[in-house]
Amino acid sequence: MIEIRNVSKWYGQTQVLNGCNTHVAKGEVVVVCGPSGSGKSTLIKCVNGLEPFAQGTITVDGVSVGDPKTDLPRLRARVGMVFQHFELFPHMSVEQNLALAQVKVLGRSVEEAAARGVALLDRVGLREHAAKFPGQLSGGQQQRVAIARALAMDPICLLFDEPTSALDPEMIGEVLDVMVELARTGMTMMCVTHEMGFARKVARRVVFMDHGEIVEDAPVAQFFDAPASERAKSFLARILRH
Amino acid sequence: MIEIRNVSKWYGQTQVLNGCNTHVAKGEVVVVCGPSGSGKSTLIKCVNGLEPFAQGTITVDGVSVGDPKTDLPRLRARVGMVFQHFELFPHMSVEQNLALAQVKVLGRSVEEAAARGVALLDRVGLREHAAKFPGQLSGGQQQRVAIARALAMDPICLLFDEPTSALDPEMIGEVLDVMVELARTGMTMMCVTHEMGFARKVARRVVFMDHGEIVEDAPVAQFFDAPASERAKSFLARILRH
Amino acid sequence: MGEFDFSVWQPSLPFIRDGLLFTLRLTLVAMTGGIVIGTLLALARLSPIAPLARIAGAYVDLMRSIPLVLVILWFFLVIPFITGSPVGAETSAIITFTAFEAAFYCEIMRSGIQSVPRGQVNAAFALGLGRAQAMIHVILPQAVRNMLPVLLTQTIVLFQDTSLVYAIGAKDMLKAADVVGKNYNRPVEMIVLSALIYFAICFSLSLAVRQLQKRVAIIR
Amino acid sequence: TDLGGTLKKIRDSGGITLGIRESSYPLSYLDDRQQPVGYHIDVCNRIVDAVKAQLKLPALKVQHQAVTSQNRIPLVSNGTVDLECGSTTNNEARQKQVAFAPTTFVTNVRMAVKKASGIRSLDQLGGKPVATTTGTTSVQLMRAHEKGKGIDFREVYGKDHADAFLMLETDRAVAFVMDDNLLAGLIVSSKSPADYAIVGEVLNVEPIAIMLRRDDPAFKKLVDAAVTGLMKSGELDTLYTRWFLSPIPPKNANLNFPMSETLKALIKAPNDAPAESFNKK
Amino acid sequence: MNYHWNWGIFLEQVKAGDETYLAWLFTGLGWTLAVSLTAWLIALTIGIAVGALRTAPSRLLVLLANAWVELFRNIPLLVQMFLWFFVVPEFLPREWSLWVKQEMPAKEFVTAALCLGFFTSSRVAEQVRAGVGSLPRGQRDASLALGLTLGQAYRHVILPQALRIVIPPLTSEFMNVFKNSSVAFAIGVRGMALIEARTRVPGLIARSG
Ligand SMILES: Nc1ncnc2c1ncn2[C@@H]1O[C@H](COP(=O)(O)OP(=O)(O)OP(=O)(O)O)[C@@H](O)[C@H]1O
Ligand SMILES: Nc1ncnc2c1ncn2[C@@H]1O[C@H](COP(=O)(O)OP(=O)(O)OP(=O)(O)O)[C@@H](O)[C@H]1O
Ligand SMILES: [Mg+2]
Ligand SMILES: [Mg+2]
Repeated sequence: MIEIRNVSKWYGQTQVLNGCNTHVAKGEVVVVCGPSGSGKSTLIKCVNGLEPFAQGTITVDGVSVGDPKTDLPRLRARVGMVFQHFELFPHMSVEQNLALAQVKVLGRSVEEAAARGVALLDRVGLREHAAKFPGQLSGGQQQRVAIARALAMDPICLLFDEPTSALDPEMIGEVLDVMVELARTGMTMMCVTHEMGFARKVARRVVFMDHGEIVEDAPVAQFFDAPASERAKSFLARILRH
Repeated sequence: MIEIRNVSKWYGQTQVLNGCNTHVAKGEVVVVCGPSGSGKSTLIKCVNGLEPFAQGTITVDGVSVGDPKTDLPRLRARVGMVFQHFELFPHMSVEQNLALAQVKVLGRSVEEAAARGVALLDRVGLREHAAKFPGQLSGGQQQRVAIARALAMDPICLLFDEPTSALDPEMIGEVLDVMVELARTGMTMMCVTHEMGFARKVARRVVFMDHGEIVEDAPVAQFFDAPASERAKSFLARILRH
Repeated sequence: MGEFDFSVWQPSLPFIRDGLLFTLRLTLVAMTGGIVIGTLLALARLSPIAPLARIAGAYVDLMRSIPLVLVILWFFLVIPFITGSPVGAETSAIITFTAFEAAFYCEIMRSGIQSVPRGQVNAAFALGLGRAQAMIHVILPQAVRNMLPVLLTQTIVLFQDTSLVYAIGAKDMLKAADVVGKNYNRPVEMIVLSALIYFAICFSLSLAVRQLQKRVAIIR
Repeated sequence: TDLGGTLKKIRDSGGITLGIRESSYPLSYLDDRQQPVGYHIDVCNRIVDAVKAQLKLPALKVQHQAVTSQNRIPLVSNGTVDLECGSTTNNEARQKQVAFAPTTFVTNVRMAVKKASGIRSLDQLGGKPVATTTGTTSVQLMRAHEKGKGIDFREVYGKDHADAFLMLETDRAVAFVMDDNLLAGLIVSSKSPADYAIVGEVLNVEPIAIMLRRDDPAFKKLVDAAVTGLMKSGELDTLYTRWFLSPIPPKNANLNFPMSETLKALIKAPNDAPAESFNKK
Repeated sequence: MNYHWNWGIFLEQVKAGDETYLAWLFTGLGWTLAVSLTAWLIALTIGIAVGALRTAPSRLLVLLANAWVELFRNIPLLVQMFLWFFVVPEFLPREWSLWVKQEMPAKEFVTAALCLGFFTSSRVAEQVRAGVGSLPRGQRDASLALGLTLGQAYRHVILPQALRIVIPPLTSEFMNVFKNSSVAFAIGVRGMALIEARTRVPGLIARSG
């Protein structure tokens, strides 16, 4: 489904991605982790072309992302993405947030879009909040709306960039629940997250990045029980200790 | 050391603190937790008079905070406080951050203040960063500087408001280490935090708040093993599950 | 002069009203035109096409660095040399004010657009919206709401600046007051009257927009 | 297009634009209905009649454009204004840029003071504030005058004649130096006309005339003929009496400003000679 | 077109005077600079103080500071100039009023600088308030928590940061002072625009009539 081959990227002089290679198969969940600034967000944004990259190729469902001939908006409409800070559109109600791209991009009728929106709000347990504005919801609720918004486009896969790290601890659970449920239904997912519990529960593989490189790319059990590199070991120690 | 008796507070119509009662004895560490918006920050800011309160009394080392005759700046100089977002002064170097209040409030000489600053930077392991500006440090380092800044005033007790919740997961450890070390040296501390590992390790009591009320105020072991209220139970469940 | 005699206010009212209508018309047209053109200029300034951005930038910098009176006069005096036919004072004023205010509204809209977090653009793109769609449905609505107070302040400035049309002999409110003041030899009383009217209008305008802002403000 | 051909322009556009002043009493100013009136306005209207006749355009539209001391010349040059009916002094410098109709009024530059101040002559003004209007050259004339030599005037500027007069009225200035007819007009319409007097040396004698574009012989010929016609027929005398020797709006006050010998001579022998030829010693 | 450009006018002598127009232009430029800089100093001092007061915890102070801003920003500068020059002195006792009107040294200059300064101060205050408001509230809390008084917190922590934020908009306000100083000639300060007007070169004409 997602193939990342030899991708490198520079911001001016500094290299932020260095020959990255990995893939996500259909129906698979892959977790990406690593220290802050290691390039996780950059990598995941390259997958749907939000960030251009200088070298290498990324293909999503057979379509090359870096190819200038690719119709990026169309590709992105098929790849859902959920952000750390939710990025709901604050000037629109929840239902408008869900409907906008369905109507403008997929060309659905307003009624069709509304119906699909309500169904998804139901699925994330927020049906009664349809008319509210994002600012009137808690962080956890906003993130669940953001997931519903991504699902409304009937994506072939989902990208997550630290979906729980801006949340209060008591709300992390409700978002992770939705994500676990998605994984169980066979959704293809690539998640940047430090929620190791989530990784253990649903991920097939963990990709560990540091300084723009993919240092480790291993099945979950192997990553947690016997990380190959020193860097991954000390990272896990720091993150799991407290 | 800190006595909170029957404290209530309103923002306009909405009540955010409702008859709160608790205390922190000298040398004791008390952890405050509870859902978002439950009034934890408000309560802790009442202790050093950053927030005025409508009813009740708070005394710190025998001085009444709510009394209009109290010299608040003087009281605050003796109570250290550490914030969620560090709140270092971004236009001053680390050493200037440490020196400012020592010179302006305690009237120490510039040299004296600098010497004390260096000593404390040493203690939090950041001696070589004295000349840097906050923006040049990682979040964990900034929070350690903020703790050093509070200690520079030789406080009789320390207040913490979610000191680790704005940090990347790998940096939480280094800040908690400093706090644990402080607790071991007998510092009186009142900490709003959701780091339950920290609470178990050093706290004597846990105060659980919900909707502006102190719902539970119990010794650590009892709070974790047999919380009295339903609300505390479900909160613990949500927070410890993932 | 000693004592003031405010009885002159009464006969001046019809002239003040006519002048005020002119002032309001000019403000309204220049504001609408200025915001529309200003927004287009802002988009040009932020566009990845370097020459376009540079031309728009140069235009804005030029307009912002010359006094408005000069622009008004220049336009009025020089255009006939170029086009060969004179323009009326009112047309001239409308065109000048629109062109001039566009530069200021451009800067406001530009910082408004930039004030929308980068993540919002990403989110819009990630949903498959195109550049124009993201701009129209996501960025601009937020930019306008964020910038509402500044847009208002600029409009108040514009409203006050319309008094500068005295330079080309158009008759706005201040001018009308001025002439009545001369006719009745009560210039000071008339200036006081126009000060009161300006204050009343500008102040209620800012109160009104503060209310409006509360209503349309984005809930965060 | 050839803007120089004013007549052609007027015929093509079906309109003529008169430049008017707002406080040049009683030559050109606004009455209490804010309409332009005055001696020079009437003269211009007669010229417009002549234009109508020559172009056979009885329905010619007449527009008014307010002008100031500063912008009147450019506005005439650039074609915005076809005839400037104000209080412009015809001098050599200006003749390089515009043309003038035959002189229809002669003014003496003098000063207005408050009677109570006791000031009667230029040499009493040392160190005192003296008002004048921006864009005019009165203070230079004072410096140039023999009695003004070596005296330190502190000039203050009003943005137009009415403002400058206000300076005198409010004691910001002890004297206002300007064309005497303007001074007289401002005084009669002031709150207490009896408090003021026009005093002192005549600093300059200036021919005042209607202004038009340069290098446009056809139009100039028409204007000259129209003005000379007014003079020959005695109609100009009637207009003069109406504006200078009868009650005029807005206050229905009478200037009582009899015609000077110089102007009488000019009416007998009309010309558009510049100021410099009047003040030659 | 038949406009007769006459750039040589800059070198001609002022009528019956002893300076050239060019020299005169520079005198005018000097006044423009003097008025603008003085006004800018006044505007900064008052603007920062008033802007800071608008964020103070006292309702009365906020109200007064707001009133100041509303008063000076809701009346056109041209009108304010006139009010200061012709109306304000009338409220002084007779002798003072006469002194102000006749004897006070450089009175147009003083009036223009004060008026432009007050006018601009309302805008500076607006920027400063916005700057203070854009700081995280925690910065204030943190300073107070260290035992600084509110005054010290503003002096050492809040204003230095707020001013850094508002410097870019303030520089454009500074340009506005220069541009607005041209309005000062409404009350007769000799300035550049005036001189330009007198040279009657339309390309340079600014205000005055
Ligand atoms: N627009 C930019 N210009 C220059 N450098 C950038 C830019 N965006 C990111 N970087 C740099 O690229 C590197 C990788 O950034 P990235 O955001 O991908 O890291 P991350 O792994 O997602 O970190 P975090 O856990 O903090 O989100 C960092 O060093 C960052 O400073
Ligand atoms: N300035 C304010 N004006 C009005 N309401 C406020 C204000 N500050 C806080 N509140 C409200 O007071 C309540 C308590 O807020 P407080 O910040 O103390 O909660 P908290 O327990 O610290 O939450 P968190 O875990 O999110 O920090 C909340 O409902 C909040 O919305
Ligand atoms: Mg990231
Ligand atoms: Mg809090």
